[in-house]
Amino acid sequence: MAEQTNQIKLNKNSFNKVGANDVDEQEKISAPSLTFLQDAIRRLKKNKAAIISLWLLVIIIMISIISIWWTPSDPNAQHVAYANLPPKIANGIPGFTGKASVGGEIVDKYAQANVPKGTYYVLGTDYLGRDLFSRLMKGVALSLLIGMLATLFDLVIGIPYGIISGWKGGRTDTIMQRIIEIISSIPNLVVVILMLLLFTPGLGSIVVAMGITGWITMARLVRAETLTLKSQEYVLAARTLGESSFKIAIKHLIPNLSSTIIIQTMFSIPTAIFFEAFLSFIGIGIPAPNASLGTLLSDGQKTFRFLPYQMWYPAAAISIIMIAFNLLADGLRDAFDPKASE
Amino acid sequence: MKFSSFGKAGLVSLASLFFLAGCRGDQSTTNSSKDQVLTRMEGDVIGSMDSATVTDAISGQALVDTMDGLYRYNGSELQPAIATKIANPSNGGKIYTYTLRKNAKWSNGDDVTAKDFVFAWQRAVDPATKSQYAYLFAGIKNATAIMNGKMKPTKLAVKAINAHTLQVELDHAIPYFATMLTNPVFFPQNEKIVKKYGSEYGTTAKKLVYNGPFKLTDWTGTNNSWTEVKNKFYWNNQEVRLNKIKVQVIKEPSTALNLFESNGLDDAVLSGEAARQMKNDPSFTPRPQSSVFYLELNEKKIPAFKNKNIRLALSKAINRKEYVEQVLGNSSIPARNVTPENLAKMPDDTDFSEAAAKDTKYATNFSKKEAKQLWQQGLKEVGISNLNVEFMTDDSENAKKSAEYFQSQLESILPGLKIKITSLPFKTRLTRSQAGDFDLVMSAWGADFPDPITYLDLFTSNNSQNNGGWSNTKYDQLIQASKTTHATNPQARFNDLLQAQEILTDDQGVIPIYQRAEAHLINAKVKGLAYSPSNQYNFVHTYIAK
Amino acid sequence: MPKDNETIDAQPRKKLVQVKHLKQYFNPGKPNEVKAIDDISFDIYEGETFGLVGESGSGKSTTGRSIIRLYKPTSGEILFNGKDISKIKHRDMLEFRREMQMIFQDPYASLNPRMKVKDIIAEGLDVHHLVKNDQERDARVNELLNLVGLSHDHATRYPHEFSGGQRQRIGIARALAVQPRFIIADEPISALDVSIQAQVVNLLREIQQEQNLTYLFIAHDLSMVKYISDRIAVMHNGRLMELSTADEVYNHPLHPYTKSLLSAVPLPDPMYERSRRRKDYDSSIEFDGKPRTLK
Amino acid sequence: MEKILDVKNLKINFSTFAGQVQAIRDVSFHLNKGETLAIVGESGSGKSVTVRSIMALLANNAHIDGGEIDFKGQDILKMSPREIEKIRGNDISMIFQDPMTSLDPTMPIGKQVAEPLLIHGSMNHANAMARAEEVLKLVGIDNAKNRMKDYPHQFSGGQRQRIVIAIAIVNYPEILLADEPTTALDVTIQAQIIDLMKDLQHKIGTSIIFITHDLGVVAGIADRVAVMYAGKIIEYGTVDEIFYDPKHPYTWGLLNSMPTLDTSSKRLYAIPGTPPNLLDPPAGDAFAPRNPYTMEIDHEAMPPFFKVTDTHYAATWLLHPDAPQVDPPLAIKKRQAEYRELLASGQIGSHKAKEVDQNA
Amino acid sequence: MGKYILKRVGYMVLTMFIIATATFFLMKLMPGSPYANQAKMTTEQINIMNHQYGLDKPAYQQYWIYLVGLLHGDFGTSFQFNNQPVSYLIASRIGPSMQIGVQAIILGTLLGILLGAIAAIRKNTWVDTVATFFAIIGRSIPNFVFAVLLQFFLAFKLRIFPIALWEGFSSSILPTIALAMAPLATTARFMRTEMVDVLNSDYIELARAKGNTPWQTVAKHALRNSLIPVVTIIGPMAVDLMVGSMVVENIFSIPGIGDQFVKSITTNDYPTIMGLTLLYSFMLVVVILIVDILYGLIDPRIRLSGSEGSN
Repeated sequence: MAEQTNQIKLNKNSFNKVGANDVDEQEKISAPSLTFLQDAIRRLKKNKAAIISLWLLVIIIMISIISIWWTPSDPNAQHVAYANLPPKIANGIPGFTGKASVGGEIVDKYAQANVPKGTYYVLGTDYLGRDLFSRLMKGVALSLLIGMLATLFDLVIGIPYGIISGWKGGRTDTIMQRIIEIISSIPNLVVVILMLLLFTPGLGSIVVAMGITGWITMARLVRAETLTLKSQEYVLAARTLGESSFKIAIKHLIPNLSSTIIIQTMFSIPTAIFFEAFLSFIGIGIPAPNASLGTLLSDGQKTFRFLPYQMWYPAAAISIIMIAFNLLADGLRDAFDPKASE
Repeated sequence: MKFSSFGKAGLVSLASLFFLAGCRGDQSTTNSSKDQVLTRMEGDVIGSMDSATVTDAISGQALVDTMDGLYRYNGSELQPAIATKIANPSNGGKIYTYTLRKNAKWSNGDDVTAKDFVFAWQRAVDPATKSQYAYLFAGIKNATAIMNGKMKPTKLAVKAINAHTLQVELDHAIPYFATMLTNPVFFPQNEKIVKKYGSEYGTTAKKLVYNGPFKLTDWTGTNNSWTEVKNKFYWNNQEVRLNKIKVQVIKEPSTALNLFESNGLDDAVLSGEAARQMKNDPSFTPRPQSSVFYLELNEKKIPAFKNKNIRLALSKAINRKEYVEQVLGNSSIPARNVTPENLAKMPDDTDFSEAAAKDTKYATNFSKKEAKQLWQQGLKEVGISNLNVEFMTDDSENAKKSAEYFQSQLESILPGLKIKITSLPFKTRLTRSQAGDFDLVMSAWGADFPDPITYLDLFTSNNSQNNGGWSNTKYDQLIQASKTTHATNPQARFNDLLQAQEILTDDQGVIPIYQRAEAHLINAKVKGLAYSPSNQYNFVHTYIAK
Repeated sequence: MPKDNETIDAQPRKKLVQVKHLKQYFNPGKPNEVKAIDDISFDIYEGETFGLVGESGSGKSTTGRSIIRLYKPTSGEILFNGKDISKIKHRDMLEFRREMQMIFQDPYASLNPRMKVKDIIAEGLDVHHLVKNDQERDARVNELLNLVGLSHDHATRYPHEFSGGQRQRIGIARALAVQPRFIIADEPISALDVSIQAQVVNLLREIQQEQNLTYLFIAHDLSMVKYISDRIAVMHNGRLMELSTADEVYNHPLHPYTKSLLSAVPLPDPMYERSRRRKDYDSSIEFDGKPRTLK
Repeated sequence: MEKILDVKNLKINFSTFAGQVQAIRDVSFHLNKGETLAIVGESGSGKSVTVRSIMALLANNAHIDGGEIDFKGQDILKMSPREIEKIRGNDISMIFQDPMTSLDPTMPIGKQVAEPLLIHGSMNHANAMARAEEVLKLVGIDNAKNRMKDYPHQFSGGQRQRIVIAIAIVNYPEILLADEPTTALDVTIQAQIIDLMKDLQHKIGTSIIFITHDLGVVAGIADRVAVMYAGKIIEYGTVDEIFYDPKHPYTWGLLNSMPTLDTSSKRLYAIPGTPPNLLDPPAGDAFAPRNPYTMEIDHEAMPPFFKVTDTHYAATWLLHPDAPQVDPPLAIKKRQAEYRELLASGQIGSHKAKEVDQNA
Repeated sequence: MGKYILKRVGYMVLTMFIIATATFFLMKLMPGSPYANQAKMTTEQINIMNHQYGLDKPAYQQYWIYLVGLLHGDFGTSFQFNNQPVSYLIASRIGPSMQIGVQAIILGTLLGILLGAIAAIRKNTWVDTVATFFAIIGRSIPNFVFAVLLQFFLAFKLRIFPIALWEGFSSSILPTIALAMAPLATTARFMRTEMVDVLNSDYIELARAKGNTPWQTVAKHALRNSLIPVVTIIGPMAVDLMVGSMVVENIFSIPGIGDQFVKSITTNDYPTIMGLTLLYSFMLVVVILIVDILYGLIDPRIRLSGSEGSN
């Protein structure tokens, strides 16, 4: 190897002493400053499924927000004469021709119902002649609202509970854990049903009923994480500096719990949506005439034999939302917790 | 098998999967005439086979199949059963004496005697039995006192004159007493067996004896399926042609339809969209029920409901025909009166409900224009410009659909009306109705016996079921007269009832909506199915054609 | 306290920390009871560096944490500046927290990954209201950064962007921010690379001289402890085995455990290593039931 | 001496989000039969990656961009997975750093120790278990017979590392790769484990590559030493040469920054700054920015290896004939003086010097 | 271990007591009466009826009677089924629910483990994507939709399975599949995470260093270690099953307790609601206990290190 020496051009200055770089220069960090969040986002961006899901959800949420003020037609307006029309789009894309098979024959339902030319129902109508597309828009919005409100409930109870239980430790923790154990010993569905019997049915009751049991998972996760964080040296450092418990929770615990919380939130929103769908199926969901994904599905399920579109579209909607939330949650977990992914 | 509703692809795949069919459970009832097996469904389980405590229609049907009372409906015709003939009362309609068949036997071989009736009836009125249908005995002498715990059950005015003669004494004449006797609560009970099983009597197929056309088997007391097999001890068993009736509880209408179409059921009950879609099927058979749905307006809580024009406006704003066809779709009948059609006939043989609804400007006829007019006028009279009401209803699928429909229709036709829907579980809704805790409620009433009084009695001023608080002196007087002075005079009695019905309808004290029908799909091979005014099948003469 | 200690250290110096019969049991009374510290006593004089060595599980870190009141002692007393720390009332607690600080072992776990360096360093300033406004705060942070050899550019960055040695210096800056008198350095260099260890140790020494600090230096690396400490205590199984000046402990170890420990230390000297003979220590002699105290 | 392993011009890169990390930048070394080669370096210097590549146990995002690893005349890098599996645990085996996590928590240790024997079909189950017991005894597990059925968590850290060693030697491998086997252990346990390894090497005649950052440990165990910095070997030689006559300023810095029990100077020597980022390694000597002896050439060109003795090479421009003479730090001078003394007195065996480096 | 189990059982009893109390008083707050013919009975008759059922007694007395009854295994008498003891009702209907529940959990876990393991081993490849997608689908489609689709396509159109009813094993196949989707998805997801962790662990590297082939490594070391924690999710999955059974039993007309629970709610059958709530809670508590014990038994770290570390 020594021969290599000859290939390098040396001049007389080559061996001039320069010495070490000054300290400041050595300490310089060349990489651009990335916060933890930016780092996580960068990792998330690598996960195509999660990004597509994220955009899908953004679009769905946007549409839901729009539906508060505008839908193609009034979702609760009935044209009973136009009941159960199949989907139709102006130019008659296959599957959206407004025709349906009745007794083996293909029948133009729109013609049968004397629907004026130029009136289309993109996703058809339901048994009261209500525009299903508008109902689906509203339904998605309502289901998302339920999901988010129920999750908010989780956050408001679950996080403080978990932090207090984990942070205080000792007897407080034991008692608080015992309470959680008891609550979680009743299947949450049973609790929700009993609660719904007690309250008047409606959005509020459903959210509260779900909230009563929903926070358990969040509290458990937060507690477990708090227990780990509690012994982290930076938390000990804050204690030795005399930081108050409340400040420690705000400055140190919550920011470091944030990934756990965000991920759990991503999981609990779809769970709540699912739960509402289930409640609607057994008949204690959102009261009429409001539509939720659950009521649409439950209605559609009953007519699936004859009017399959009434189930397929809400089913597709709920599936897309669920899949998107789940994929996004998975993606976030990997992004926040790089060791699991690399 | 029907394949009409699927494409050819379905047929092809079916053929290719033919060999797979072997692993299916045996559910096809391709009935050879030898088998004579009928498969049918119920929407729920049997609650009890103790005829004294039975409360639900499903148990009622099972009891009608397996027990025999004094009389039995075959279709709408009342026929003697254990009694040898339809008895005429004596003593101003107060005393009935029944001669019983000598060949009637229990399935354990015991004779069915008058004592079995006395025992069963005394037991039913005894509060300790906790019979919820005991009130049907109310007209029998001392029954009410016994029910209220003020007299011993043995004081009930029912006597076994001898083994085969039964005598009943009423407080006052009850013109429809005979029809009541088809209700299972009036069926006889074998004292020996009841005593033997005590509180467990009638809790499983084995813990009771039968005197009817069939015997119950495979019923554990709580299960979802049971079988009724021909009872050789039945006095009329040579008339019974079915060997077996298999009953399945099916709660999902779509499951019922799927089963029917794959020959898993001979008689399926459909609801909602399934019913509507199958309306033109040859198997489709609507079965009107003696059950009417009506809106009660709480006059005590919402003063505006005291106004007749407002009530009429609400009634006339409802397009019952469209509602029944598009929303219910199960061949229910738009109601013109609270008394259903085909329940009772006037002495001149016209239908009572029909007779009461002759007028073309009838209060339940839909007219947007009139409704609007009446509404404006009513509001003016009351001095308000808008009205917000809560519409209380059951949480069943139909009830919810209906509520949505009414909400939308009423709000669009009657300006200033705002409706909020509250759907509650059935019993919760009942409790609130009775407590007067509602604005507007959709109620339903099923006939206990085929007589208009079972409906009209409800809306007298002091009746505890008159939840809305509608009150009309003339009406009260007419009902009272029908029960007392005109009780034994059918002509005068029916005139009273007719007039009362007309007052109620004209005034829209309650707003009748529809008379329920059950949409059945019935296998064309099933013959001789008789359906009674009390909404029950009589399978005695039923058979499966080849 | 045994008199020997004072004869070792001829001039009477002020005792900054006095640990008296400290016991720290975890889960006391339960089957899984751990006697992390089992009756130890020692003093730390003002201005000195007191080294505490021992193997993992010997209770040395627990001792540090008990002194700074992260744990409540099972029994015994810890006096700081003459005051019993377990009796400090809420109002004086803040003052105590200011006077005593800690540097932690793991440079990766001791900084909150979600906070900027300047906020980490300024946390103590905020808690104790040592600065009046943001400007003053920034100035003080820069001053501290310079003190530990970092530049003000670093203030707005997050911990994960730094190397282990840099992080440890940030940890030191955080401790220094409140101008403490006493610092517990809990294995501050054991997670660092060799070439970085020296940087940190030098820094600690410089600061001690500048600010007249007292150190409790906890480590398992005997050569480093020897280098930095004035006096050294050797811990094993929750008890003190030996306490003396650094040179005494190394050159004339008395306790067989100390001897064994010293014999195990590898040195970067092949000749020495070839001749080194490990001395095994039989810890069962501690459990012969005889009471022991330091002599 | 017979060369058993020859690593030539190895280059390994890691793909990360930030880009390509050049973890190993042209590394060559060899291992002689029966000797212990220590590879010393700070974390991130690439020493661990180097030995993992010998076992083909690199992470998924690593790729070998050049070089060869000759083991008994065959290039491991060109082997199929099957062929490598035949070598692993049989001819070459490995001891991992953390004894607490490197044992399967759900398998009795006897089975774990016997596993390599069964995988390589060297013996039947009964014999394998017997051998496992024997080896466990050999590594100093008391009452080995009864403890065969115990699970890892029932052993202390030191005992677990003994078990890990037992697994590594159960097939009497020709090469033992030890990746910081004592770093996680207490000093007394560390000393025991090192003694054990020396003892085992004696008994089964295996060659060892020993990775560590602790120069003290190196001095105790190594025959030869290679010093790594920033993905390259910068100096290698016999243990005496490296410790008593180091030539590279980084080696000087390392030796100088460790206090010995008799260091008493006011200030420790500290290498300033931090190691370079291997995402974008410097063109010249990677150590140049931290090197007080840096010359202009250091920033321009990577220094080649300069031969010091037959066994001792160092990659620093300081050894270039044209380079000015520099004064090593005081402590290094002391070491050199000591070395000359030792050589003169014959205390250091000349047999080391006799080794002829085939690679030179 | 014994002491630990005893302690846990003690807590279980306490938990059940609290649940019994809570449900009892909750029932007292419920609106509505239990009588089917309430509309047709006079107030006086209702009073007598209440007296007969003991509903006119003060709540605390009823509570005491209820508790005493519970101790004797008496859950009261159903309102919906006259004179039918709730205990009998439950006993006669639990069979089908248990059967499809157990079948679903076995099917779901086995397939889930398979799917999760494959996804983990082939992490970040298309196999992983497909397996993960299937697992997510299982969570994303409500099981009543599944049930309807299965019934329509597999039973009604293809006639491979019975459409509904409870007539032998073949009847249980579709409900089992519909019910198994949730546990399948849960297990697959959990398994994948666990397995990825395990595959990254040092002992797997050591196993490879021993010369194990990738397949041997997975079979001998990775699978077992990732399976142990999977046991812990059986509890939550059991809850999923209870929820699922309510709708699936309805759609397939299966005489189980899920269907009964929904019915009891709509009929205000308090004793049955309470009985079933207690039963559900009891099953859940027992499942959790069994899982804990099982976990201790199969994980040597817990099995041998005594019982204390339950957290």
